[in-house]
Amino acid sequence: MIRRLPRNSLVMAVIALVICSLAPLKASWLDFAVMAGIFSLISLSAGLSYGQAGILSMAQGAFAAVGAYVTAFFGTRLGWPTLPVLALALILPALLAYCVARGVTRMAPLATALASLALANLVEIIAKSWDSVTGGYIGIAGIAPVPGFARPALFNILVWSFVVIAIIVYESVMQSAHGRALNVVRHDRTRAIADGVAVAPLLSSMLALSAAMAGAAGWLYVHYVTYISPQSLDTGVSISALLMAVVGGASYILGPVLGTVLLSLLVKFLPAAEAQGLFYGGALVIILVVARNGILGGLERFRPRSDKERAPHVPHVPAEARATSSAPSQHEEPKREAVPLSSEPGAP
Amino acid sequence: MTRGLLVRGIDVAFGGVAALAGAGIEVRPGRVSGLIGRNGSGKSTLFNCITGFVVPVKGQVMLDGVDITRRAPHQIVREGIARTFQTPRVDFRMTVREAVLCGTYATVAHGFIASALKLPRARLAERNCARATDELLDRMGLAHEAGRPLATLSMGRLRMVDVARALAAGARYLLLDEPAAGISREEQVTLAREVRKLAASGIGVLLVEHNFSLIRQLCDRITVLDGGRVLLEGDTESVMGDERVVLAYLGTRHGEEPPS
Amino acid sequence: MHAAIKRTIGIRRGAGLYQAIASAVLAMGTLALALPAQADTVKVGVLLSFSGPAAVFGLPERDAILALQKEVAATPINGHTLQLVFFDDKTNPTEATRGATQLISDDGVVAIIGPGTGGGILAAGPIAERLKVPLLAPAGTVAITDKANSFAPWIFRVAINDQVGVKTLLGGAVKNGAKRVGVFYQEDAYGKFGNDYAQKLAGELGFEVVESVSAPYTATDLTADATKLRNANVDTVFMQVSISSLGASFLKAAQQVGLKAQIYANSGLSQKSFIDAAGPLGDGVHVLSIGNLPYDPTPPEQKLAAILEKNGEHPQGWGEVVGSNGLMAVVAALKKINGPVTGENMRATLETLCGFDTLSMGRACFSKDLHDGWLDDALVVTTIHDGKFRSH
Amino acid sequence: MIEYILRGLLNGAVYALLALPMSLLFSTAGTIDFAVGGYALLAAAVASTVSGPLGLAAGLAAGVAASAIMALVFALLKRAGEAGIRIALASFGLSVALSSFVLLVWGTQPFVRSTYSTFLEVFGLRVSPQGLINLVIALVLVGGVQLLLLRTGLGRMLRAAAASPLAAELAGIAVLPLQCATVLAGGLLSGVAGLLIVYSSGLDFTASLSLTFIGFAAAIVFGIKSPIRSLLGGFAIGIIEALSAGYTSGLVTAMVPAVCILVFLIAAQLLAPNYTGDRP
Repeated sequence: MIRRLPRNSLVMAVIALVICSLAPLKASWLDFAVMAGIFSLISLSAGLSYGQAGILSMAQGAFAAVGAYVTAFFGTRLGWPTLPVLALALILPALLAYCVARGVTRMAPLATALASLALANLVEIIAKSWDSVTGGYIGIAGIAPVPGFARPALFNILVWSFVVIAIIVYESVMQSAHGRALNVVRHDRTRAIADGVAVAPLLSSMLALSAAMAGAAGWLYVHYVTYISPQSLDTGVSISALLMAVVGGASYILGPVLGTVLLSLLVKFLPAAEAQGLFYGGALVIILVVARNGILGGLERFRPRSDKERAPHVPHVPAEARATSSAPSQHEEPKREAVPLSSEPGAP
Repeated sequence: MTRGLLVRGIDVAFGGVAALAGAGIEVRPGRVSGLIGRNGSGKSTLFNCITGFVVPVKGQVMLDGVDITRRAPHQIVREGIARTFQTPRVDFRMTVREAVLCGTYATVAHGFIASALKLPRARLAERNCARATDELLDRMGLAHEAGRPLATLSMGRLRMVDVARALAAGARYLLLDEPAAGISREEQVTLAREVRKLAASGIGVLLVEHNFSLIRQLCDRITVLDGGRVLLEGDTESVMGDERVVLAYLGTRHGEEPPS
Repeated sequence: MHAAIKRTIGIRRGAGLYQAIASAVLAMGTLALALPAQADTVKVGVLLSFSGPAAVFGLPERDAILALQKEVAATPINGHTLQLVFFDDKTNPTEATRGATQLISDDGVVAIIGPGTGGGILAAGPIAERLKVPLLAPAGTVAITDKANSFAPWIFRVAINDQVGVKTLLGGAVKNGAKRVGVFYQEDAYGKFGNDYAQKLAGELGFEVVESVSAPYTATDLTADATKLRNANVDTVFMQVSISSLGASFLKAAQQVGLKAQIYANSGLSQKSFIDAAGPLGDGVHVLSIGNLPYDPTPPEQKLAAILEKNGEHPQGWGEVVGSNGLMAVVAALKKINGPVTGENMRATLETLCGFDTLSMGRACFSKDLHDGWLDDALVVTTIHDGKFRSH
Repeated sequence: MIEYILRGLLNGAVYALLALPMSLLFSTAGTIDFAVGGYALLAAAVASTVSGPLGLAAGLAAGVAASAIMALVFALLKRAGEAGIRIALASFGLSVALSSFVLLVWGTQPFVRSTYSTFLEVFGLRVSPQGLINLVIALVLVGGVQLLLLRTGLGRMLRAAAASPLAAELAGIAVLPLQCATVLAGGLLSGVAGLLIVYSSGLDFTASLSLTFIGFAAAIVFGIKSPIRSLLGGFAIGIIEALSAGYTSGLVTAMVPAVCILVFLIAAQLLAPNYTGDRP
């Protein structure tokens, strides 16, 4: 189901402009905006890998951590200049993701989630034990800010321009031949193969792209917080990235960004101390039950739709995850009766 | 270099059960080859061997002199062998144009990164795919239905879209999987006309079909499968008249002994 | 403004939510009517871990500060009305930076007691340096006052440096004849430091580390670790652990596998919850403690214990002590500052505080190049007898 | 060497009880319940405040009550035709809420009961009776669930629902109530696991997610198919953890569950022949 995607990049650019102009008014708003931007990138990467490629990855936090540690080690310890370090922070997580994905793409969604969770655990344990490189439990402190973007207001602009670039790349992939092929793969792998799609490399490339996005978030995180330790970007970050994407609407390009801002606000204004988890957990359950396709999915239902507009997006589980027998079982009947016998006069 | 799709000596077994034994077929460019046989005779298994979904134990699939037996299915499509599905496997909310556009993926050479960064070669490929799709839609008479969701189409039109999608993949050899099943009389006529036009344009067609009138109209040569073996292979007239074919299809009259 | 007041009241541990919301509403009402304060109001942030693993000592620290605020800071100090603003860093470095930024930039605090963990302090340090507000850190992690960090001048330690703690404890063990020492440590920054530093001290103090085993917070069974130490026939076990349940289950495993050795535990376990968890197994275990608030309090500690009891809190352990150290340091600094209080002059004054009165053992002293306020005279090696830490 | 294996076995019994609800729910409803650790924690907290047998019953009741919330959420989401991921994420929300509730009400003190001080000599090894009790309880429960699945009518319906929910629905089996019952059964089983942990090593409010992960690892090691596999998986994780704790550094122990999951998943996936599901 190829949706003519409204110009998400334009919408995102406008939102980014508003954020960058309003945030500097108050220091804590600025801090909130920077953090929301960084975590939007991670939840965007979850939206890309799960929402579009159907790969349920719980390792987005780990990819961000790899990006962060690479920046901390090469940037601070070895003193490399900023741009090569940024390139490395994008490429290394992408390579790690590509290799893992090739072993995982044919698994059922929940099995992929477990495998990625295990990978995230391994990354965390390596970060704790490889003292010479990652600084072990203490981590690495005193990471210099990005030259020229030391002031938080400027850094905020850098963060949100990264988010806009990520959306532009995300959108151009989804509108390209590979994006169309991906939609076919998510609907029915066999059909995609018949169109000449190499399924495993395509899905792995999508996870690699999402890992690069998470790596960029790691690069930004470590330059802002100037400190990285195994706890900073742990499995909790991966799970909340997925939550933010799913709550916002995983299959919509802007869903994850909306989800991130909403959940961050929720965390900021919930009463602190012991009861915080109770409210946060409760709110998550309620949102997940109420907004079935995420908030954007919910909104779509109220938007007036012309005949050619798509029906509300039904989250697709790739065909082979459902098809138990190898017989070409037709996936469950689409809502409309497959082929109306009489071909009624169609729309223009 | 022998032009054509030559499939010879194919043995396939599923857990001890011999699905195919020494089966084979030839598809020449510009010709229509028929493949008939009762259900369970191994037609679809042979079909899957050619398209790479099943790897035969023994035997060879040669495409214009190149051995593609062990190739992955998506590579075989890119080599020029495209197929249609008997029960259409499509997302019914796609429009006709989008469905055919998906087929053009097989002609796309640029990588994932080029698409992500919208590099010039990616943009060029996009334009080419769009142009090829529109040309195909005109050629196949689907242009006026281009914007309609597939769900609003009849089975016959869906089949035509499937053929168009296969051609969009740059098919030199077209494998049709029971295209006439469940479509109306007039739609069979249009189907026959289109297939004849395709063959005339140099495309080799392999037609797997139960509908004898269509087989008789379209096919230059026919291969008959029975129990995983090639019962008979020859030009249409001789095969159609052959007593064994009638027998294999219709079985013996009550009480008569089948010839040895 | 509203958020700050609501956090000022803070939610006491164990109290129902209704009480908290009711008191918040009440406070807003009264404050609105109160006359604008004549003396200048000085805001100080309290950035500790009220949730997550470090809540085990974050909550007692907060309770001590809340109780003390009523006693020590009820009336203006040298013309400054002290107002505390709380923020939960959830044992997470990212939240610690967010808290530091908000407390300093939005709430305008001139000092922060916290963050609660070594990682949080290293994360918030650069912000304290950039926004020029000192951090009074209740943590033992050595790295936080390491001169190599550019933000070191802005960090004041109100607990005991881990190195001082380990040296005091193992010194005591050697005096009692410890020769072959086995180390059991938890897998985090605190645990790993203890293991590495014990190896360094071995030569200096004349003992030998023959074996060291570690376990994650979540380990449910430590018999394998205890067996390993028994097989290395150690005569003393040094426990570098701060999670009570982990410490208690090690004692249980040691008894189970028949590990006969003197046990010396670092100050992380000098908590009431460790004694409750260990039960009879705890008898004879030596535990290093910052003072001995719950059982043999020294005179200043008795005052702290009284204040806590008055507020319905029964003393837990070193959490309350280091919490009170933080607040007492702030109070001492305010006494010396006349006129408006800023982050810079708060930092400068803190460096001049020496021998100021505190509610904990030992003499507290900060100076330009020594930001570790409390040293080994604030420590005591206690021994557990029938469910109590005994100082002598 | 044998000592470590035996300790790992006793320890693994508790892991098996955590793995059982995981494999039951995964096979019948195709989703993961992150809150299993939370039920065990709540059961432990309640049981440690009320003393005596009443405490045990109250603890189990608390565990089941917590899983009832999850069952309700499960039913709401399943009726809305939901893929497994949203249910798994909702269970994660519940797990966070449960551990925060325990922190709010019981504070940070650990839940542990001092057990037997006498020890049994089992072929020359000092073993605490609690370990044996854990083993016996685990064997009884796993055996019971196995029998229930294989021998009873309810068991057949459960397996039918697991094989193909659509077919079971058509065959008149009320699939949704069955799946909710599985969630409740999960609450009970993890409640028992929580109680056993209180009497063996104790736990505190931070334990809920880590217990869930250990349950995953044990459920995954030998595949999700039957209760017996969860038991064996629990033993395997227990033994590997004990051996690695005995012979290597603690960090390796922490890696054990993660490595098991990765190795098993990728191996199972490599063994699966290619293109079985894809043939048109």
